[in-house]
Amino acid sequence: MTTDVARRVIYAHPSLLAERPTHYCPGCGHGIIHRLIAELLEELHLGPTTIGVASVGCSVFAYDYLGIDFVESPHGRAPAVATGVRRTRPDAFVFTYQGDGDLAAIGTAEIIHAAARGERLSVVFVNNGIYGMTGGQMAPTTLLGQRTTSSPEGRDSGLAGFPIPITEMLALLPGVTYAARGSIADPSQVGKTKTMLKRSFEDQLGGGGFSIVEILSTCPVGWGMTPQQAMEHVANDVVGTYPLGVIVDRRKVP
Amino acid sequence: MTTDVARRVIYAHPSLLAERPTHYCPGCGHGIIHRLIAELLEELHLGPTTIGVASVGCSVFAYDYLGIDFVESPHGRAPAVATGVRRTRPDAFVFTYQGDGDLAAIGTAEIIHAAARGERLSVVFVNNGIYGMTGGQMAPTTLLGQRTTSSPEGRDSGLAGFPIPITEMLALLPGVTYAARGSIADPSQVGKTKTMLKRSFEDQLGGGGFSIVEILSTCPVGWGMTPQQAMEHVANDVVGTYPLGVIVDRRKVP
Amino acid sequence: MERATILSGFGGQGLLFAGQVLAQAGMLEGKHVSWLPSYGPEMRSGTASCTVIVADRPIGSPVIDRADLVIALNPPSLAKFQGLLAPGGLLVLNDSLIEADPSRHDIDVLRVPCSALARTVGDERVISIIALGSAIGRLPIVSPESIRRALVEAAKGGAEVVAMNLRALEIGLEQGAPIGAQARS
Amino acid sequence: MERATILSGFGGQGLLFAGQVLAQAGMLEGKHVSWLPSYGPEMRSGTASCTVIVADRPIGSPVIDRADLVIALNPPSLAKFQGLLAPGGLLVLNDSLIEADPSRHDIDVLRVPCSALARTVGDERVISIIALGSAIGRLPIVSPESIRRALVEAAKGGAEVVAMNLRALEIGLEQGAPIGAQARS
Amino acid sequence: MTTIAAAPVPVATRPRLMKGNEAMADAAIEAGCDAYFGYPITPQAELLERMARRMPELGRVFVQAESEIGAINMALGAAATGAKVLVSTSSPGMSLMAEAMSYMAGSELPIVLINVMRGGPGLGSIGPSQSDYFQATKGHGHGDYRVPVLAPSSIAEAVALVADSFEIAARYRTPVILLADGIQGQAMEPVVPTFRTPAWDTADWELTGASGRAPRVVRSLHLLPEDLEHHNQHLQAKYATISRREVRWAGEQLDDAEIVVVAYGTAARVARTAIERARADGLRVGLFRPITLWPFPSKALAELAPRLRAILVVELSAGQMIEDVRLAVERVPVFFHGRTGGMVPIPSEVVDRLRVAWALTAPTP
Amino acid sequence: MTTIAAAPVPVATRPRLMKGNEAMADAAIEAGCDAYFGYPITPQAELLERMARRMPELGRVFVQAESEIGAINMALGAAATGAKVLVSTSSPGMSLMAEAMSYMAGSELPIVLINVMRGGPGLGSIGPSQSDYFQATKGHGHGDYRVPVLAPSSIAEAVALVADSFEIAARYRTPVILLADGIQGQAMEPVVPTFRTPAWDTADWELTGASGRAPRVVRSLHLLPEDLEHHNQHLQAKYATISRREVRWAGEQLDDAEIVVVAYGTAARVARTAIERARADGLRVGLFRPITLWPFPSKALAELAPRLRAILVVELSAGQMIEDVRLAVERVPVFFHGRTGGMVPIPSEVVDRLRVAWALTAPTP
Amino acid sequence: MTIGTQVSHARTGDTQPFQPIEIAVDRCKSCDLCIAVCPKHVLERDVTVVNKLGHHPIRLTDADACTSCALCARICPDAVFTIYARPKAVPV
Amino acid sequence: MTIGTQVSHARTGDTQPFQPIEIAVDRCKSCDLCIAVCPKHVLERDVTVVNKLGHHPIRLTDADACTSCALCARICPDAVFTIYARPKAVPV
Ligand SMILES: Cc1ncc(C[n+]2csc(CCOP(=O)(O)OP(=O)(O)O)c2C)c(N)n1
Ligand SMILES: Cc1ncc(C[n+]2csc(CCOP(=O)(O)OP(=O)(O)O)c2C)c(N)n1
Ligand code: SF4
Ligand code: SF4
Ligand code: SF4
Ligand code: SF4
Ligand code: SF4
Ligand code: SF4
Ligand SMILES: [Mg+2]
Ligand SMILES: [Mg+2]
Repeated sequence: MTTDVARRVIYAHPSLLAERPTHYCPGCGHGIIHRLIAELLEELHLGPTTIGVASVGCSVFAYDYLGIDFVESPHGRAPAVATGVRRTRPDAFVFTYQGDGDLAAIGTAEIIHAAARGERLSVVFVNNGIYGMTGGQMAPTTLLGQRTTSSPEGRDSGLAGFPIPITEMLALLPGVTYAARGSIADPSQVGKTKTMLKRSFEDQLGGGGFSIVEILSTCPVGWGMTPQQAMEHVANDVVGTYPLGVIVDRRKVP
Repeated sequence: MTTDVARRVIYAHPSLLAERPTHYCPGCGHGIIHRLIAELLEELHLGPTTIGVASVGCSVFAYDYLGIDFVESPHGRAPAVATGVRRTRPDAFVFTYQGDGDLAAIGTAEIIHAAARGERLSVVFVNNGIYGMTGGQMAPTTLLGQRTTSSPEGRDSGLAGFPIPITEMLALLPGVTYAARGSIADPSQVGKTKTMLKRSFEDQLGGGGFSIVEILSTCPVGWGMTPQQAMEHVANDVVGTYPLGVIVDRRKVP
Repeated sequence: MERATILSGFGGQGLLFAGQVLAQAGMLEGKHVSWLPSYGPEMRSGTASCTVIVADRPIGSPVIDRADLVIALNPPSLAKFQGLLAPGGLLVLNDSLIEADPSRHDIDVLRVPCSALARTVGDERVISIIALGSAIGRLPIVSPESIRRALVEAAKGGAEVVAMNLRALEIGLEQGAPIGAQARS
Repeated sequence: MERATILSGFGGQGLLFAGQVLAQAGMLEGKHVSWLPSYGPEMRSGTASCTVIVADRPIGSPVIDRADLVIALNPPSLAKFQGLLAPGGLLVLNDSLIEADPSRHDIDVLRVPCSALARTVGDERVISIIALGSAIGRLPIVSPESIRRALVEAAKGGAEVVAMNLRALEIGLEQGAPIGAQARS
Repeated sequence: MTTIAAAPVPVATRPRLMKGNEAMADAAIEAGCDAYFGYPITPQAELLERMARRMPELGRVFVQAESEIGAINMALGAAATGAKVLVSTSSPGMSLMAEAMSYMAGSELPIVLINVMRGGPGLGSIGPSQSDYFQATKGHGHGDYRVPVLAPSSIAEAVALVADSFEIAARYRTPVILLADGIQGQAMEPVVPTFRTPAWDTADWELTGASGRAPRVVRSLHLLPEDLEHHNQHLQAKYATISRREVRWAGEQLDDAEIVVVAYGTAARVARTAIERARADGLRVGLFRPITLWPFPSKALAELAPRLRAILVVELSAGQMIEDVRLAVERVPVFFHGRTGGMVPIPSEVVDRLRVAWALTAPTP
Repeated sequence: MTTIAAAPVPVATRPRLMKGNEAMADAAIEAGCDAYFGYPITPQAELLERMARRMPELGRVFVQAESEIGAINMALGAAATGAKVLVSTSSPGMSLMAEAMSYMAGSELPIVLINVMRGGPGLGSIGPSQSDYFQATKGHGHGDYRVPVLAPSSIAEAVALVADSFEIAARYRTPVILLADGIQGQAMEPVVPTFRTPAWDTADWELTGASGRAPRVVRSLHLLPEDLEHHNQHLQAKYATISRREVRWAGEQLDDAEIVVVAYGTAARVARTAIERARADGLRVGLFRPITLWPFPSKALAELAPRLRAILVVELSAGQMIEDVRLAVERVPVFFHGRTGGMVPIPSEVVDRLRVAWALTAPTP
Repeated sequence: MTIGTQVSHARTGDTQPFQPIEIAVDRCKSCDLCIAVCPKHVLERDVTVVNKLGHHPIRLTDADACTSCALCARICPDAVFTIYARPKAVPV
Repeated sequence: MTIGTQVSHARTGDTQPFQPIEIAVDRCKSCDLCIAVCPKHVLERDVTVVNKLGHHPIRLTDADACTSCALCARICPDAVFTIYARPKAVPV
């Protein structure tokens, strides 16, 4: 016989994550990343002071799942929207949640200039190498040779150029205090990514500058893979183009 | 007594440069750079095959001074316009002429993605650290501490961020075959810059990819300096933030 | 004559394809047709539906306010679409997933254990073809033969997939066939 | 009463400032005023002009089709604006740069060697104030005293600059004063 | 580039069941489209995807741009070289193209832009809509310019209008908008694939490199207001010509109609069904379907108006085209029925409105 | 943030000669503007420059964005926190803001946007213009939305309308456009600097962090068409309210007028001079000056119309507001005079048109 | 076969054996990621159930073998799991 | 003082001394950059002339001292200069 006292919770549903089904496809990485954010906001007690900035992509509905204030941005403009929020709410914790199409294509100017200004923001950059929401078209981050609905023969650098290492580019800017790349390919990577996010969030709380965590995620539907195949693809292939690790760390002693 | 035969021309007005006054302010670097382009197009016999892409800035009128075909772009979009030209005129020589406000502010996404695609283009990037045409406002390239009409107390990184090393950022992209930074601060620098431009133009002719030459230029009026002071400012101060030299060179053996 | 069909259920049940087959079959018979899906990302893991119109003359509205045939493969679809059926219209229900009875009584109801039958064919995605077959067996908006031809023409997969779909179609047609006919087969 | 003035010449000749001084002077006299520059980058090394209206009642159009006073500091300005002068209006010409005679004969013409006089003051940029002074000396749209006050209020530089401008103004007023008055001074 | 117009030639004998988006893509290809630029957005994505597959196969230009702004500006550059350019998008992307459209109108560049409209404002919904009518026909970009706007009401018509759009674009050196909606993009209908070469002649102004001729400049800047006004007068004269020559509309059952539904695109399809039902009930009603939204068929409608008891405007919007209808007619009561945000009027609603209008405007005995 | 409206208090006793751009900047500051976002463009740059100097001094927010798109989206973010936000631009920049304006209308965010119009289309000229009327009043962004548009005709009025714009923005949770032109931006006129606190209450919906209350979401996405239509109905009801309550216009010499000039902004100023001259010649003419362009003062104009021989619309455009005039009135001939591309009609031209209209509409004896 | 509603596979109760995990089956989408990471191979699809989303949710096959390592919870995109520590036998 | 029109300071001609540079004075904007780079200090503003642009154009003060080094031409933003090589004395 066991008593209630003994029933210690090792992993509980994060209180800031809604207890209802998401619209994400089975195995989609967004779910994992939402969960990490919810866990961290809870751990850092940020629920009541956070203003999230949603972008346009499958994750636009983040506001339906995370129990915090949220503002929605036009496609790609989340860093500009977040700048407006940041400047008028200096005490809030502000983060953007952006896909790779959103951040690295249409939103290139906005992310680069938010970083150049050193806006005190945390950017959660979910790179699944594809436009998930619109049906799996090529993104600027799509791997060479990868087939998508708009690169049916595989991405050809002669026609469509090369995958863009946007986080490395951002890291050149002095306003960026922390830039790192993690993945969600397995539980241990999920844990490391969480640490990166935590550093980003804490840097903002400590008065740092712009920080970004790029997360190599999956889009099983867009990739035409099972969720598990997608995870393996990240672990084996995607990291070849986008190496994991800290890209720049200019934080005041962490 | 001298004969006509003896009257050898050492420096002649470039045939592709109009013989009429420009609208540029006295001592403005755009004039020098226009001249270099005219010289090079002439030397490389490109007059009949060139399509220039003008941007919005003081230099929008380049098409009034250079005797070649030209298309005008909306502010910042010259690299996209040039992409359209490039793709539909594979045999033409195509270059953009862009100011720093145009290229490094509103046009950030377009320049980065033209570079990421490795579009076969030559980009002449005239960095005078200011919005000349609109009356001397701060540009993303403006030096820290520099006074402009929109940073009257000098650019403060806390409010307006840091100067953006856009050419270094572009150099990270594999589609970029050549990226270099020159200046026009004195006749010798003008000569070196011309060499850089020549490499860029020749790379395009030789089937290379995207190349960019950033030219540290002057805006005496916007800087509130005499033309000569402006030249000295480039030579002494601007190069501290923007070091001269080749940033990346991926050309097939030059 | 203009006949409107709604096919509805979970995403991934092959409904949109089944609808295309129906439209294609109509076209093969020289009829005017239109096929209109509910579209968008939210459909992926949610519900999906499409409307197919087969008519003798140019089709007006591709959006309908009354249907002659509704195929509902899951409970939400039943709830959502039964109201659109014209009196006397046919409702095909996936008996494997829908326990509830339709609230309408002025219609013809055909219960088919589509999911279960699909598993006998070996692939859950043929469920919609089974349902379509059943519906056509009962209400021949187009002839079974046209559906067979359309299935072959519209198919994207290899010969096996086509064969599997044809098998599913036959199973469906049988389900829909009037009791007498069924007995005869 | 509504009086419109056009000041025109090369950019960098201080024309826009002189126009502001005139408007400010009008305002100091309790009048309605408006000041409208030709604006834009092309003005920098090209020609510049502004229109100043001083009136007893609310001003209608800030854009004018007839002027009471035109100050032209270079040949293109003469060519461009003399046609706008109302009959009997005053045309002030910079004699240092303009050799041609105006084509109009129904107007009052005052030739002042503004550039040369400006050099005697020591700064070419006071040329417009000299011209304005001359004009006001001849046609007192506002009183010379108001111009003096306005010059002090509108000035952006230090005391020296103000003093220099005041000096230029007096030189101008003298040029514009009727012959008799001039003799008296 | 120059091509002489040729009569349409079917490239297949049997109709094909085609999705609107794909049919429009194919139509552009058959019309000789040289270059396509786009950016993914629902409910237009299949058009881009079709082009992604087919254009490279044909050795033609396909670029998925970094954004709608990138796409439309690539189109500007390509159009400046005389290429036959297609761009497609949906409402939010359309908004981003406003500046470049104004530039292209000012620079007199031909280009065909398809907007597969969805519900707005903002991110809105992805459902079908006609709420970008104002945008397409007026006010999209800044400045005094107009753009011919064609609105198909079936996929077969969309296919035909793609080629027509190219022809109008080149004839008048102007951007042309083909205004479709989500239903037209997503639905499938039978189409007979047809090869149709539109007339296209850009030799006089296209940029090729200034070889053997004076340099050419494609521009919209005319810094001197006098010059810009002069240019604007030229544009306005051109727009007047287009307004005279390019008006298109279709009528159904107008002969004895006492009430006319004015509707375009999908709304016209719904109206057709409603009109049939209303006629079955004895109401003498007809359909007036503008095909060009600009130039709006004002004259034709005005000529019809005196015979009418009433007009019923039906739109997938809160009421936009109704302004052009009201500008066209006088003294006829104009009723309105609209659904917004991705909702589509159903025939029975329209029948109801027709009945109300019929009753309210009954001639006093 | 919440502020209670207070009566205007002059902050200086003597008028100051102020450039329109700077006066509007100061007016916003006096109205308590919390944050300004902009991007340089002629003829609006001095507004941004004034804000660049003054806002940081006051500890308020000034950001020169990387583009107009950046600026308007920063404004969106700031507005979502309940801040009183000003953005300014000129025509080409305005075009780039179309998407975000549609988002803000959909998300119901208050913000004041000043467009100091210049000649178009395209890069056009930098001369004054009114050719963005269509854009401001209809069709700028996608979707069914409307934005109140206020048009001053003097710098002093511009100053007053800045505060009013903030008030309207907050009262209806809507973007508001203040439509000026290059002359109004560049000219100097006397202004008595006035401190005026507009009513502003965003407490119910502003984002602060979800402390002690349920989370809030500022959004424009309503994926289900049913939801979006519902939201659109709410918006349309709001627009109907604004149309009833916020109409503004001014009349001059209307009492005995037989011809009325309808003009706003700078065109109205020109018209005033022309009317004076025409009256001196014995023509009984007056001025009807819309101050709100949307909602357009249709009712007032319609009431006036039966007494009129004719209407003369004067615009710095090829004819845009004239559509709203024609929608408002029936049976009155509407004449038009416009200049474009940075050109401004001069009074004598308008007098000539008035004479023509007077002659053409002379009552038959 | 039933359409599942929220079912916890591991309710605590005086009389029941210890259940180390709770699964919110209504949210499960059968992505199988948890199956792949479970070191004890004690998770599987419950093909007898179709939940509201149309999926066969996951179930724990062997509560005793589960080590409460929570790897399943760390990978699950739908935050389906709650994990409890295996209690030390507590003397009553 | 005159408003200058296009004046060449260095016309060749049988009877004139050699002029190493030609200056298109109408385009000169008095930016003085050429003055600063001229190693021989033989360029100056001609304050007796105001050209069409309103500037005092540059003139060569000493044709003999000029070395035709063309540094002035390489820096001039207005492409005002044409430079000629100093001829070797050619016997006739
Ligand atoms: C202006 C505009 N253009 C295009 C779209 C269509 N669109 C919606 S989401 C999306 C991209 C999604 O890709 P990504 O940012 O990588 O997010 P993911 O769905 O892959 O997570 C696009 C292009 C839009 N909504 N707005
Ligand atoms: C969309 C748009 N925004 C703003 C402007 C105004 N504008 C004209 S030129 C310019 C920037 C000029 O700066 P830069 O590119 O550095 O060129 P420079 O004049 O310094 O050579 C701006 C902002 C415009 N024309 N269009
Ligand atoms: S489409 Fe891709 S990114 Fe979007 S929810 Fe599905 S799996 Fe996730
Ligand atoms: S403003 Fe500056 S960049 Fe523009 S022409 Fe003058 S000096 Fe050159
Ligand atoms: S807690 Fe560990 S052992 Fe238990 S089911 Fe989850 S992954 Fe398997
Ligand atoms: S990982 Fe989560 S959603 Fe996926 S099968 Fe396991 S429990 Fe279900
Ligand atoms: S060529 Fe050389 S020496 Fe002669 S003027 Fe020019 S810079 Fe001076
Ligand atoms: S550098 Fe050229 S423009 Fe400048 S002063 Fe010398 S000649 Fe004149
Ligand atoms: Mg993605
Ligand atoms: Mg610059």
